[in-house]
Amino acid sequence: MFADYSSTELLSIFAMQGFAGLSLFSVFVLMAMGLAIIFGQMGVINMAHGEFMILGAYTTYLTSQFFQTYMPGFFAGYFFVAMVLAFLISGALGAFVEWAMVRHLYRRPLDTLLATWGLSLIMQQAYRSIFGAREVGVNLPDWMMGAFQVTDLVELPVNGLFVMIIALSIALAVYLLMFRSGWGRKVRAVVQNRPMAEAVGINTAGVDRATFALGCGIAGVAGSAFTMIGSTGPSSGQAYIVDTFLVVVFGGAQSLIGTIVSAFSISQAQSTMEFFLSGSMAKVLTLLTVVIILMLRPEGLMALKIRR
Amino acid sequence: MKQRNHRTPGRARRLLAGLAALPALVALASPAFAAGPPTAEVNTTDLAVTDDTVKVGILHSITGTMAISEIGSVQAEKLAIKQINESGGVLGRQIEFVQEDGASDWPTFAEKTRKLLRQDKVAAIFGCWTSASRKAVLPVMEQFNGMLYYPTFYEGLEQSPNVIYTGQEATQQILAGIDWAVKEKGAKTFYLLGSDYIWPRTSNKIARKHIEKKGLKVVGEEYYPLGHTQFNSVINKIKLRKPDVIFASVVGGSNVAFYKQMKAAGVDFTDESPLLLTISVTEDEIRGIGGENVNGIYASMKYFQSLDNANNKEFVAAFKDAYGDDMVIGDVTQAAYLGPWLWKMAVEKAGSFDIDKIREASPGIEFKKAPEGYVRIHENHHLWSKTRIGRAQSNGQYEVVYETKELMEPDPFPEGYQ
Amino acid sequence: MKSSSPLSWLKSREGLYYLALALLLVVILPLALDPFRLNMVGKYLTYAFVAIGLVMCWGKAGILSLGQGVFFGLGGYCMAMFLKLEASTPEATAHQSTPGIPDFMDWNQVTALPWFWEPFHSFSFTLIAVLLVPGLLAFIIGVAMFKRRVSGVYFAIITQAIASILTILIIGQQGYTGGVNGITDLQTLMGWSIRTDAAKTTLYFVGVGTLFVCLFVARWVQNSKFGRILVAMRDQENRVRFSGYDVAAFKIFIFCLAAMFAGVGGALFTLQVGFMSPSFVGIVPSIEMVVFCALGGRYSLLGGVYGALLVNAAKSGFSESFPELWPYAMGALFIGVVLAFPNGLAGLYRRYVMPLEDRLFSRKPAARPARPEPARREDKTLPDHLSVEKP
Amino acid sequence: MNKDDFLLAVEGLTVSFDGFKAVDDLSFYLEPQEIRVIIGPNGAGKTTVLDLICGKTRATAGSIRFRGKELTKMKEHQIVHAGVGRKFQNPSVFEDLTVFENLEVSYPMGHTVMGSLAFKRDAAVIEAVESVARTIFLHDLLAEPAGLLSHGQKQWLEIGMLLIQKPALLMLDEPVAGMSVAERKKTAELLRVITRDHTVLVIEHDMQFVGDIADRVTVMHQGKVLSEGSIDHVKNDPRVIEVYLGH
Repeated sequence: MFADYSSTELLSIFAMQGFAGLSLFSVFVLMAMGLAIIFGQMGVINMAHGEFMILGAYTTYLTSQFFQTYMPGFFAGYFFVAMVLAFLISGALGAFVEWAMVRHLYRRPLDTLLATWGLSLIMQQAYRSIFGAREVGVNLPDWMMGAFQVTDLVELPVNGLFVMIIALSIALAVYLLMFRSGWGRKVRAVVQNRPMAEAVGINTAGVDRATFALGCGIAGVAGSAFTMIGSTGPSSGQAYIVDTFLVVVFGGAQSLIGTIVSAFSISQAQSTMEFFLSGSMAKVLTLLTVVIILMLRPEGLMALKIRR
Repeated sequence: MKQRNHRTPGRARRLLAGLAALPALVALASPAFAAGPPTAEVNTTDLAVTDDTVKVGILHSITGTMAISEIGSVQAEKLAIKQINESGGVLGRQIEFVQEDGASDWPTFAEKTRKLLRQDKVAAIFGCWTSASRKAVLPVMEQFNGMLYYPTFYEGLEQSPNVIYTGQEATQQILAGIDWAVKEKGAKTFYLLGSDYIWPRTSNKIARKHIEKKGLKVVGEEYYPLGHTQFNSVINKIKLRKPDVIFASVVGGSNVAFYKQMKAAGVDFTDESPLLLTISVTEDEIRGIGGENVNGIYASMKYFQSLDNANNKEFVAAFKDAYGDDMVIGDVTQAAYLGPWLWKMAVEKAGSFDIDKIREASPGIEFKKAPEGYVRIHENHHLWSKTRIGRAQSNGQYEVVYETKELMEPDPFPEGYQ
Repeated sequence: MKSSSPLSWLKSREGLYYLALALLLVVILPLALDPFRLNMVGKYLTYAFVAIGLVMCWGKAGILSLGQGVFFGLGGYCMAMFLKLEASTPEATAHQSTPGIPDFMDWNQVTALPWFWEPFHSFSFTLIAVLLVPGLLAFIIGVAMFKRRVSGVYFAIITQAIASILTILIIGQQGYTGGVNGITDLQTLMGWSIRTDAAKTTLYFVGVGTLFVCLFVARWVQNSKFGRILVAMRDQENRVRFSGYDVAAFKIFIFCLAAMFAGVGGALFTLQVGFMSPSFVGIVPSIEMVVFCALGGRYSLLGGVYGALLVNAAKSGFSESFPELWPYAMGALFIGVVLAFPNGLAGLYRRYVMPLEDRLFSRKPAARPARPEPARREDKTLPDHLSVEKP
Repeated sequence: MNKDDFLLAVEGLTVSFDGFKAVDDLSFYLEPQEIRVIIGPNGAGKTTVLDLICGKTRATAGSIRFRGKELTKMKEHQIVHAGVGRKFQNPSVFEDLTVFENLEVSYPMGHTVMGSLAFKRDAAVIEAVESVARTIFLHDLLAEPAGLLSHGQKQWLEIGMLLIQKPALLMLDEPVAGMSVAERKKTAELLRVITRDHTVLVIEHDMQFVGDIADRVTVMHQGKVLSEGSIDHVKNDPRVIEVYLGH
C-alpha cells in the first residue's frame, strides 16, 4: 500500500500518525485520570463521569460567551480561566454528590454504579433543559485552532499539543499530590486500611469527599479541554464512558501508572489499526483485544502482586 | 388535546409556549371558519375529524440522543400548522395536533404511531427523522393505513404508499453534487467518509458508482462508529492520498469532532485542496460545529437558509418571529415545513381526509409557495426538487453557488446504482 | 425439613403470590385493557424475562452483568432472522436484483444468503437457536471470566464492553444484519400474520405462559441446593470453594441460564414488536434492564417481573404526559431505590404488607420467606478494590 | 520412611510475592492421627502455609504430597474432595443461610452443578447434619440464620462444616481467636473430640491452648521452620525464645 509514495511522504505520515497516537493517548489519560482516582482509590464506579466532563465543557462554553460579550479583549486567554472554573464547578458538584449519595454506598460498589447511572440521566436531562437539546458551539481563540507547520507535510495541531500538555500536567500534578504530599499519604492510608486510618486520626469522610471531588474536578478539566476536539451536547458524555472504564480497568485499578500505560497501549493500538483498517473494524478489534487480554489477565496490566 | 413544548433557551421558549396553546385557542375562537363540507362526506374512515377541527400527529424525539436533530422539524411543523390554521384551515377545519415523543427509541416510535392512529385517529402524522425510526413505524402505518410525512434526506430504497418523503432521496443530493464538483472544480479523485450506518453507506455506494462511471477514482472509503470522536488517523490517510474531494456523510457529535480536528490539523477548507463536499452538514449542524471550523466547505442539498427568493424570505421571517432571531433553518427543517402544506393540498384536491383518497390525489401536487422555491410530488411519493451547492461561511450560513437548472427526479431505486 | 410433593408449594402463601400474578396477567389485564395497551404490556413482559435472569444472576449469585441486552438481542435476532426469511419469499422480493434474500441484503450487494442465515429457514432450529445462541455466548464469556475469577465490578465493565462491541459489529455488518435499522418489516410466523390484534393478543398469552415456565424453572433452581449454594457464594465465595465446590461451574451455569431467559425474552419481543434492532443490544438498554430488576427487588423473582412491568408502564405514562420529566423520574428512581430501599418493591412488601397479611389472616408470623433476604447488605464481591483474585 | 507413608509431606515449599518470600523452602511431615500446631510471630507465613496446602495460593516451588497425591497441581475443590478441610481465621459462614443449610451445603454430596440441582434432603442428610450439630453445640439453633450467631458459635459452625465433609486432614486457623474463656474451654473440648479420628493442623497463638492439644509443634519464622518438636522442646529452644522475646 505504500508503493505510490515517496520516502519523505512516508516519513511525514509516520510522524503525523505517531502524533495522532500521542494525542489519542493524551485524550485517554485526561478521560481516565479522574476515573482512576475515584475507581482506583475509592472503589466507586462513577457512571456519571462523562456527564461531569460535559459539565466542564458547558462551563467552558459559558465562559467563552461571557468573555465574548463582556471582555472581548481578553478572549485569547479565556480558556485558562474556563479550565479553572471547570475544575472548581465539577469538583464542587462532585463533593455534593459524594455527600448526598456516594458516601452511603461505599461498601456497595455495584450499587454506586446504578446510582451514578441514575445521576447521569438526571444530569443529561438537566443539560437539555438548560442549554437546549442541540450541541453548543464553543468558540476558541484563533491561536488554539492553528497548526505548527513542521515540514511541508507535517503539521502539528496546536490543540493536540495543548491537550497533551494539559494531560501531562494533570498526570504530574496527580502524581505529586498522591505520592509526594501529606494529603496523598492520607488518601492512600484510607485506601489501604480505613479503620486504621480513622484510628490514627485521619478524617476519612473528609478524605473521601476530597478524593471524589478531585476526580470529578479533573473530569471537568478534561471536558473543558475536549471542547477543542469534540462536541458539547447533553449526551456527548456517554461516548466516553466505555473507553474510559476500559482504560482504567485495563491498567489495573489502584495503579495510576497502570492507567497511563494502558492509555498508551490502547491509544497506540487503536490509532495504528485505524490507519490500516477501516474505522469501525479498528474500534471493534481494539475493544476485543482489550477484553481478551483482560480475560487472560483480569488484574490488569500493572496490578500489584500481593498476598490475599 | 395534548400539548408539550420543548424548552429552548430564551425567547424561543416563551414563544413556543404561546404557540403550543394556539391551536386550542384558535379552534375555540373561530367557528366562523367552519364553512367546509359536511364531516360525513370528507371523513368516511372514522378519523378524528369534526365539523370544525381535524386532528394530526407530530411524532419526533424530544428526549434522548436524537432530540438534537429533531427539534427543528417539530418547530417547522408547528409553524406550518399555525399558518394553515390562520389561513382558514383545511377544508374549513382547524388543525389540532397531538404531539408524541419518540424518545430516540425505535419501538417507542412504533408504539406511539399505533397510539396516534388507533387511539387518536389522526388524519396524518408528521414525523420521524432517522431511517431506523421510519422503518419501525412503517409496518404500523401500512397496517392501519395512515399517512406519514417524512422530512429527512435519506438513502432511498423505499417507496411506501403510506409515506410522503418530503426530503431528498440519496441520488438527488449526490449525483448533482458530484457532477458539480467534476464540472466546476475539475475533481478527479474522491475520498468517501461516513458514519457507520445505512445512510452514509448507501450514499457512498451511489457516489462510488457515479464516480467510477465517469472514469474517475475513489481513493478511499471509510466508516466510523456513530459517536466516534477521534479522526486523526483518517485525517492522516486523507493527507496521504491527497484526494481532490472529500465526500463526507459524517453525522451527529462525530461531525463536530471531525471538522474541529480537520481545522486543527491545518486543513483550511477555503483553499479547496482538498475540497470538502458534504451531504450531512446543514446550518443546524454548523451551530454545534462552529462556523469558523467549516468555513469553505461545500454542501449539496435542496435548501439553504440563505436561498434568495420571496417564499424563503417570508418563511425565514416567520420562523424567526416564532422561535427567536437566533434560530437557524436547515434542509430538514424546511422539508418538515412542507409536510403539513402538502397534506393540506392533497386533502383539498381529494375533497376528503380519507387516506386512500389523499394517496390518489398526492402525485402531481405542486407547492409553489415552498421556501425552496417549488416542489412537486412524484408518482413514487418523493418530491421533484432542485439541488443546490452551498459554500459555508464563517457566520454559519451557506452561500449558494450553484443550483441545478432542472428539478431533479427522485429515484429511490436507482438502476445501475445498486 | 419436610419433604413433600413438588407442587405442594403452590398451596402455600408463596403459591398465592404466583396465583395473584397469574390472575393479573391472564384475567385482569386482558379484560381491563384494549388490545393496543395489552400489546404494550406484552412488550414489557419480555423484559421481565431478563429481570428474572438478573435476579438469579445478580441478586442470588452477586454477578452483575451489564450486558444482558446482548443476550436479549441475540434471542431477538434469531427470531427476526426466521421471520425475515419467511417474509422474503422469491415472490415477495421479485423486484430485487437477487430475489429471495432479505431486502437489506439486496441493497448491500449481498447476492446470496450468507451461510449462517440458512438454518433459520427452519422454525425448530430457530427455537433452539433462541436458547442456544445466547447460552453459548454466555458459556464462552463465563468460562473465560469465571475460570479466571473475574468478578464484581470488573465483570460488569467487561460485559459492558462486550455489549458495545456487539453493537458496533451489528451496525457495521449491515449487509448481514440489517445495520442500524435492524431487521424490520416482519409480517408472518409460519403463515400466520403477527400484526393483527388477535395475533398480538395470542402472542401476549404465549408470552405470559412462557414467563411462568421460566418463573417455575427459576424458582426450582432457587429452591434447590444449587440456589442455596448461589447465596452461599455471594456471601463467602472462598468458603464455598473450600467446601469442595467448583465455584466457576456454578457461576457459568447461572449466567448461561440468565442469558437463555434473556434470549427467550428477546425472541418474544421480536414477535410482539415486529422488528429487532441494535438499539436493544447496547449499554443503555442493558443497564435499564438492571434497573427493572433493582426496582422490583433484586432478590425476588416476582419482584423482577413487577419491576419490569411498573418501570415500563411508568415510562410510557410519563413520556406521554411529561416527556421532559421522564429522565429525571427515571434517574431519581435509580438513586432512590439504591439509597433508600435496596431490596426494591419486594423488600418493601415483605416489610410492610406481609405483617398486615399475617394479622389479617391471623396466621402465625411469616413462615419464613423462601429465602431470608439480607438487610442492606454489602457487596462481598469487592471487599476492597481487589475483586480479582489470582487463580 | 517413604514420604507417601506420611499423611501430608511438605517439601521445599516456596512462595514469593514480588520477590518477597513469604514461605521459604519449607518442609514438614504429618503422620496420620497427629495433631500439629504451627506457631510463630506475625508475618512468619503460617496462614500462607495453609493457603498453599488448600490451593488458595499457588506455590512458586516445592511439593505438597497428601495421601500420595500432589496438591500443588490440583484445584481448590479437588483438594477438598481429596480430603483436606480448611477453616479460615475469620469465621466464614454463610450468614444468609440457616445453620442447617450451612451444614447441608458442606455435606459431601451434590457438589456438582447437576448434583446440586438434583440433591434431595433425605433422612441420611438430616441425620448427618443433626449429629454434627450436636457435636458443635448448635443443635437447638438449626433453624436460625447463621448471621445471628455469636462470634464463637460461628467458629464452631465453621468447624462443623468441616466435620461434615469427613476430611482426612483438618486445618484450623486460630480457632479460638476472639473467644471468651468459656467458649475457649468448650472449643478445646470440641477439638479433643475431633482429634480422636482426624489429623489436625492448627495455627494458634494461645500457648496454653497449644499445650492442651498439640502432639507436636512447628515454630515458623520468616517463612522457615525455626524449630520442631514437643511443646516443651520448642519452649526451651533458645532460637524460639530469641524470636519471641529477643530484640
